[in-house]
Amino acid sequence: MEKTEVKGKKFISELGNLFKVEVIRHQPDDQITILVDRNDLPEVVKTLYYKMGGWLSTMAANDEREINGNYAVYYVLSMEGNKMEEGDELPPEEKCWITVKALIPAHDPVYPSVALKVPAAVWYEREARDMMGLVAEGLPDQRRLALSDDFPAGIYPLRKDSIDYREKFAPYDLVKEPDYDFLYPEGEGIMDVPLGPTHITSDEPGHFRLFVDGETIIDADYKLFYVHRGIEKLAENRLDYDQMAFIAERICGICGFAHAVSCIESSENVTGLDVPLRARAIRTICLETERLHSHLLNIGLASEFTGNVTAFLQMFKIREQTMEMAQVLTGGRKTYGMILTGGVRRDITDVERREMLKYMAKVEADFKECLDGVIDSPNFLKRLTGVGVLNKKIARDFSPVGPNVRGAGFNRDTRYDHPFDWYKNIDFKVPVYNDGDVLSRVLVRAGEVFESISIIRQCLELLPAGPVMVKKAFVEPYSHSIGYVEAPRGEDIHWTMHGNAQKVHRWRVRASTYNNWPSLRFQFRGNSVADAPLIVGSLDPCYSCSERVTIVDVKKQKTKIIQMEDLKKYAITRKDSPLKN
Amino acid sequence: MKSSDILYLIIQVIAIILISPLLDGVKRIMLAKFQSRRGPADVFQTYRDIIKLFKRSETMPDCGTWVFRTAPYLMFAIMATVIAVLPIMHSGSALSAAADLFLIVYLFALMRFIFGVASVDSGNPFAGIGGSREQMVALFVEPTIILSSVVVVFLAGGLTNLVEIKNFVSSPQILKVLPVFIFSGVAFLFATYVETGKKPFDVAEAEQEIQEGLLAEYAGKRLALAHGALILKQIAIVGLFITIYIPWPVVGNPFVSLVLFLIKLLVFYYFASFVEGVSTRLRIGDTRLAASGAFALAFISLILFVIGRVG
Amino acid sequence: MGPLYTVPENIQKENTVEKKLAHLEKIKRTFFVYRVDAGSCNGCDIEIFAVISPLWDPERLGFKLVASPRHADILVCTGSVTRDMRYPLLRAYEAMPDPKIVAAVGACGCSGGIFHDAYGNWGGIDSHIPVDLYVPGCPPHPATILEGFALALGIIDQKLKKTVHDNDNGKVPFDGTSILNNSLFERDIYVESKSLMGYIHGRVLYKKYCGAMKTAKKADDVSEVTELMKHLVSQEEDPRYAECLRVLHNNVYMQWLDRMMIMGDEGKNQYLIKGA
Amino acid sequence: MKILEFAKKEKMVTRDFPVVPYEVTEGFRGKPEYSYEKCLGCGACAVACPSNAITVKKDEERGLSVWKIDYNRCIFCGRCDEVCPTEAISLSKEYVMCVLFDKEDLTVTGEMKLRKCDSCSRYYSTERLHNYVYNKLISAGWDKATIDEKAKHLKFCPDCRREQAINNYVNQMTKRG
Amino acid sequence: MSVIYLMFIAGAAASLLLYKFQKAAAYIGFGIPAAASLYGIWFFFMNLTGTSELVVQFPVMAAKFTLDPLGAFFSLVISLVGFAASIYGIHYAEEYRESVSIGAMGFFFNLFMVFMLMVVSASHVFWFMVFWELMTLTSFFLIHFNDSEKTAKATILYMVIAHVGGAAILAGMLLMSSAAGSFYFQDFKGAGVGPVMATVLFLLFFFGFGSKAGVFPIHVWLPEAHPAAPSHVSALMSAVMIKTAIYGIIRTCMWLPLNEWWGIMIIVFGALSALLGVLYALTQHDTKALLAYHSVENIGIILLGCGVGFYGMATGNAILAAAGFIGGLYHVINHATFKGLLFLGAGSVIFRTHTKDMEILGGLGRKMPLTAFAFLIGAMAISALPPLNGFVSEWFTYQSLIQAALGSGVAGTIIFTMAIVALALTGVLAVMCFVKVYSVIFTGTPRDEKIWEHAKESPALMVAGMFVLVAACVALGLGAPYAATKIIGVVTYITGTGFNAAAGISVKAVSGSVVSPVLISIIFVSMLFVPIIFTLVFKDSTSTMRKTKPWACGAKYSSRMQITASPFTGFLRQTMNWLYRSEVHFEETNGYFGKVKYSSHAKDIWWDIIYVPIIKGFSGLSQMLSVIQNGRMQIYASYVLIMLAVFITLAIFG
Repeated sequence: MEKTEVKGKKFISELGNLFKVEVIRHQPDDQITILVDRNDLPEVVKTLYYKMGGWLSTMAANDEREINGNYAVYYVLSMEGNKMEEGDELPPEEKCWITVKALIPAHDPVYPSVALKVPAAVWYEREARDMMGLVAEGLPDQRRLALSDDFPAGIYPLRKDSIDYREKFAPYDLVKEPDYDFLYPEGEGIMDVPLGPTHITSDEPGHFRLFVDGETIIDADYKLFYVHRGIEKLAENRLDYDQMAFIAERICGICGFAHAVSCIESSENVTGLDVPLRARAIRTICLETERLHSHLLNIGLASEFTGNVTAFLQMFKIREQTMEMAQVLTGGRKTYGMILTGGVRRDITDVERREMLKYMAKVEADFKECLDGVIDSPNFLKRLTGVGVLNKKIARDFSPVGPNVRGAGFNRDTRYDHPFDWYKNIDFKVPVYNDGDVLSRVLVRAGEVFESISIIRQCLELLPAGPVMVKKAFVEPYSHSIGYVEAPRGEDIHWTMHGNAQKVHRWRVRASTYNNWPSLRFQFRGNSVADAPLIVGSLDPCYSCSERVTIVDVKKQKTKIIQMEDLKKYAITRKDSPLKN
Repeated sequence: MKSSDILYLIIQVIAIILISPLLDGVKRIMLAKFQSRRGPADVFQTYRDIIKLFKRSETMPDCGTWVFRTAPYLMFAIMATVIAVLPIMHSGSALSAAADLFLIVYLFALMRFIFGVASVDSGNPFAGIGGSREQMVALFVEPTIILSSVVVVFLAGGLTNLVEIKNFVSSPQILKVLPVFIFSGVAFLFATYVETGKKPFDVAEAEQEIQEGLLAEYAGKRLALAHGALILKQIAIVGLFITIYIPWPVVGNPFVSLVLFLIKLLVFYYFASFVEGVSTRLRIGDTRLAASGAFALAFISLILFVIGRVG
Repeated sequence: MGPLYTVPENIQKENTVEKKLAHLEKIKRTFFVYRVDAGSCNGCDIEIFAVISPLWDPERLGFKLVASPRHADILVCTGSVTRDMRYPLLRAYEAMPDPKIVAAVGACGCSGGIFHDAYGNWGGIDSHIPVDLYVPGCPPHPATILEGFALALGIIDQKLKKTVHDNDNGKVPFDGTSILNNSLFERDIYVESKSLMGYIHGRVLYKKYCGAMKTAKKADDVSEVTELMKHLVSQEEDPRYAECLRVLHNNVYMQWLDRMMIMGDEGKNQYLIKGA
Repeated sequence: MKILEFAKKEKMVTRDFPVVPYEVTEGFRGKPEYSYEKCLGCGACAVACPSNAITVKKDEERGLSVWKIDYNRCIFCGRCDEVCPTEAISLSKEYVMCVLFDKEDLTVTGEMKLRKCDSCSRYYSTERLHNYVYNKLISAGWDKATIDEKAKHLKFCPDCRREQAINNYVNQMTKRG
Repeated sequence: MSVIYLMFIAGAAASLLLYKFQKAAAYIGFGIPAAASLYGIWFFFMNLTGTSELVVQFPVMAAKFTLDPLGAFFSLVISLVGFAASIYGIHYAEEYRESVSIGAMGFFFNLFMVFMLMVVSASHVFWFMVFWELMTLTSFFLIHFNDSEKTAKATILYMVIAHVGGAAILAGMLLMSSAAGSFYFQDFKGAGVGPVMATVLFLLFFFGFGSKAGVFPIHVWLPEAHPAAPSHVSALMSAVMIKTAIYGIIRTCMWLPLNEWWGIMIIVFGALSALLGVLYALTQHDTKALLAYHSVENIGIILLGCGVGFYGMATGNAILAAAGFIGGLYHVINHATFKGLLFLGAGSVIFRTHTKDMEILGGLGRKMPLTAFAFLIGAMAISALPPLNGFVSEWFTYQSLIQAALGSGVAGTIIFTMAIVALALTGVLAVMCFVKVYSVIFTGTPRDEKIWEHAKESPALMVAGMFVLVAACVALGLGAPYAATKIIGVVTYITGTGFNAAAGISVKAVSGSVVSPVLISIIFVSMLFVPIIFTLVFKDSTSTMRKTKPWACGAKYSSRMQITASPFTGFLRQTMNWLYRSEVHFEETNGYFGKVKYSSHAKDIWWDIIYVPIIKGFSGLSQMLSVIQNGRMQIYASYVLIMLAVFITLAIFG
């Protein structure tokens, strides 16, 4: 990877005029980490967010007591411009990632809430409280977010010195399941409608409590994170970098590959590992295949939620072709099992290439015709228009991602803002619609289906030669960086801090849907109960994605001076299995 | 009352009840065709489903009272009653005291009443919403049904007995008032379609939106009966339409009449499955707009009738 | 900690194996399925959805996906049971009429899968409720899911049986022969093949290359092997394999010959196979 | 209605699946097929397996190494295939693998004789692995002395081997001075 | 007749004497009227044909009571409901044991009954007005037993409107008597008033009585006042007292030369009352206010029938008139039975739960099965569901409207047809409303567990009171042919001509259309065997029904998920917001992250449109009069007495 000039210096110097800022790290090319005082945190983030056009991409809370005796929070902002109007956007050479770090003393795990200034931070801070026991002072919403209600209070699973990863606390009796404290509206004559966790329209568990008067949704609240399984602790004993990719894939059944790429690239980014071009191209193809089947599913579901099963099944028929395509590509209907640090595990030979092109042609033709048939129905358009509107201001405040934000008139797309993998070399458009309603999102997806097909074609045509895998490089302990991928639902960010002994110290996954959830409440209001599944569906939510809170956290091995005996042991163990490649 | 009438009544109701799952089966195969798939093994799939449900054990919500328990039986019996009194096979005037237009309209109301109460009784929020929607849909279509059928009653000289109406409509006199009749017929047909709860008007039992409403809480035989009652309701309302508006061809043989009736029913289902197959469910608010269009048609038929009488 | 969940007695009584078998007999051509995602990554759920797609269409077997567990004959569960989803799962189980068949779909549903021992979940569905049908896969192919239904309904027979191999005769699958009289050469070829084309295609590549090498009369005769390889490359239909065969020859083989000091620097170029 | 026209194009796409088997593509990641004859019991697959579907356990009493794969837990990633030195486990095209009632039907077990350490006579490795490594050593193109020297190590368990190695090293060091 | 009146008066006296002994007062104070009513039922039923007279010598002047078939019919209605309300009252009065004197309640209750009976038999302007006012007054005192802030407001409103109406009636009566030159009713018929005068009189009588009946738009007091009374009194007021107004309209219109447009006007007001009554009822979640709004609706339905009757009389089509009146009068007795039943049922619920707010009720059917059953019958009857009585009268009304439409001009046809549609809509809405009422109170999950825990079945006599009316509802439905012949007798008295309304087990309309609740019941019952046979044929499972919590998508079920009154009609309110002008209040409490505050209240907009301006106009006046207005109920009562004195003076010396 050629060294480019460090981006984002401008922002740092501007920020330096206002606050005490210490630049602590430049990650390769476009990532800067700055350290600020914890009391400056809200103002710094606010300045970066609103004044300089940043969007909150993720926040990671970290237990660094073994490194420097403190906890730390990292707010990762994607600097791309406010984008509220046409042209209100940073030039490509200025777009970058800025990570704001603040240390929080271990004896006083409290920091001022950023969410009051930047609402987008609300879920992150709730989660930090759940998982790490870091309290955001002044945060209006102090309810539990990620942990289940029957999880004992006062135990913060991600602290290094808390529970063993296999610890399973006794559950409650079925009838005594603890009640979640929903934001019940004040007033009479309001009925609760539960949507989920096992609703027929959503194939994943999430519980939406709609507060309705007749058909109208007055307000909504939701309890998600039903699928929080605590993968993080798993990795402590079991997973190494090679295995992480597989658990990353299983963050989500649909955009698993995006997670895997994001996860692996976050570790590749920190060392600047030069992944072979062919591997990058294959990653791109797989990502787009994933986007194809995901979008086809979602457009189909929009029809199903409005009762048009025929259109849904026809769309599904097309989707099956993309699944077969994935099967040709990766050997399974999900784009799983493809990626390891340093490249990809499977190559694309000419047989597969030709097969793919055949499928592409059919999918494109069929989709064009089928979409025509779906959009043709005036009732369908009526059901979708003006429903679940994402207000532009709310969108700016909550940093949503993906088709959700692109349907609201913002051209945010990681592929376009921060090109990764092979996207630099490829020609594509970012479809943007301005109404913010369900229809806009459907149209954005429809547009992206065509773009994806074109991207895959370009990749297949320009597929570079060379190997698909290179050897891993050595990772500097406690270095950290982010991996970013535009999943079908929007940007996936993985923040990784590496431990010593070539294992991960902390892995913070922020799935795309995670950023879309908090603003959903405002999209619900005023719509009819009948539209609720449609609105939820139009986010193309990935419950498991966001709920996993996949902070895989590999317990670092203790640093010690390597004894001669250990060295030998290492030598012997290597010799022990000379046949293991 | 002639004993043959009673016999015909029984044959008629049993035959229609036994054949009704077939219509559902036909619809399912049709839908499968639109969806490029094979669909059920044969047209008898719905029979198998229902028989199996009868054999299943049951669960129910703990807040349900006797209303919830008996509702499927009652709803089924009410709709069977409506089907029984429709003058299809029997046309004896002795039964006409039970085949009154308003009586049938209010039997539908009785069905709705039980449906609504049982919905709320189930304690299920979706059933509650479904119960409420059922009433709202009736509110939208009832004016049309009453107005358009009353116009036919006017044509028939003020008699509200279906037998008399049928006799009038099948007589040549109808040709003189054909425009009125057609307008009111189209309005009634539309209202019929809405009332059957087929897509795009299946707001009260929508599977996705409100999880089939009331049906969600039934299991086993009660589910079978409740489901059957809803199918019978469709047949009853379509049957009412057929009786009033399409009595032709008039044949003397009651069995031929029954077969003709079933064929007309099948034709309706055939075309309905086209609509069902490709349409997007309307929001209940839009249902109202659609229904007011039907009411306008019915009103036009009334105006035509008045003008025709004056002129 | 006691058992996670005890099936209530009245449910247990109605769910004996005999009753379940009788139930399976009854639902042979009509079965209603309710689906519970007890904490999966939704891969399995999407594949269950895919089963409903026109390509597989289980309705021909009598399948119907229902909106309420009270209608269901088969409860299809996916996912390792997370702490939060435990309650809905049990509610669905209890709301379902007896007797009931429970199918666990996917690795997580069968046994907890990759997440089996993490603190936030309880492992497979059978950690809580008795499971009757296991559909493995991560996610299972729609064909597998459909096969599971067919198996439960008695349309096809179970193919897998518990297998135990215990007749160890100590024989090993390697006879000690090697192309260059050094098995490390094969190892290097294998490593390079995998790096070039991944493990699946890499193995094919390796076999192609080694198979060709084995036909060589003298494996360390560079001109013969080069001719052989040139022929192989020209015969190869797939340009990608051709390219990688060249790389193997140019990089690994030539290096080995270098190392074995069979070939001097001069004239090395003439033995490189150039790309088309 | 346009959607019906689209539907008309392909009237019926349903596969006749349980009757007619489904053809999977080349390179399908199906059931990992275990070949007992090829297996060495080296445990590379168990180490690589992200989901612990493959386990290798020592049964000291019977003197056996028990290799076991549980398809219930397998995520079909193919890591075992990738790391197996002898292709003893490789992904097949098999997708028919559901079982009814007994999940044990989804397991495959291979029991291999264990070899005792020449020094401490504790079980440490399978006979097969030992033989295999020995064969490889022979074919590695070394001279007889080197082979013998290296083969000596094979007969000891890792603990003893380490001890010997350290002793050797220390001896060498002290010898050198 | 005198026996009955005397029994009531004796009852009043006895309970007044027993005012210190609460329990005895309850048994005597309500027992005697029960006996009197029971006797009255038999007596008035026997006197449905023919006329009898009773003259009572009072100090100033003799009171003459004439019981003609019309009066006897209404007396029968009064006695019927009175009987049920009385035996119900014996136990129900216990509710008031702590707060008020049951003796006093019994006293007023007896007087209320007797004054109502006297109103429908008085045949002299003076006595009619006196008893009319006394009836109002006693009902006013009865309302006052539920003393609360809201009651005070309601009673004032009630008194004001009653007196505006009373004044109109009085004016009409006086004009009429001056035209006829006599104060006796029998001289009024054919008094030869001119068309203008007739119109004035008609309007005075229609709106005068209409104010009592609660005809739109003078209905606003009704939903305020009726719920305020103790439930058995509400039953009487809503089921019976407002019928005296119908009696008044029929009685007075019989005197006047009728114009067909008056009939149409009554139809229009009837249709409006029916529709608006039920529409406003739907938005209520106070059980009794809701029932009171339904009285507006049913008065509308009665007026639809009577309107056709007047139209027929005006056009000289006596058969049509008979067709209309049979619908109207049949509905009078039907409404009396089911509305009485519903109020008693609502009272029974209040008795055990001490709340009128439906929102916090639910699931009571499991605790009070008999009340629930009785209420269900009432609910089905008022929703005009076959085979119960409400259906029969509405069927007659439909038939008469069809005949009227066929027999009138262009505008008439359209108006009558629209009236049919309005009636059908009313039916749909009534079903919706009573699905709501019954199910929200008696089924599902209780919103308030505590109330539910403490509820139990009401005492025997209360249940008995309800079941008397249940029996009446069923009898009037299934026995329709018999009842119809009886009512046609009364109708014949009004119109001069009748028709044969019964044919075997069926009732028959003028057009010849027949309907038979009995036949349909027989078919229905036999059809019930179909599902039962299916169940038996396919029966396979022997396991019993297993109960679990309602399925809330897997989430923990909470009683907040039970649909209640407001959400049930939420969509209706939003659809018809032009009618309700709901005051919606929505507020975010804590920016993005807090709870919201929400409330939505539907309003009776006619209050704003019609009354608020008037009240504003008079507010200046009342400022001046504030000297004599000290807000005490007793003072208002004394005003009424003074007004009565004025009437008496007028009558004697005028």
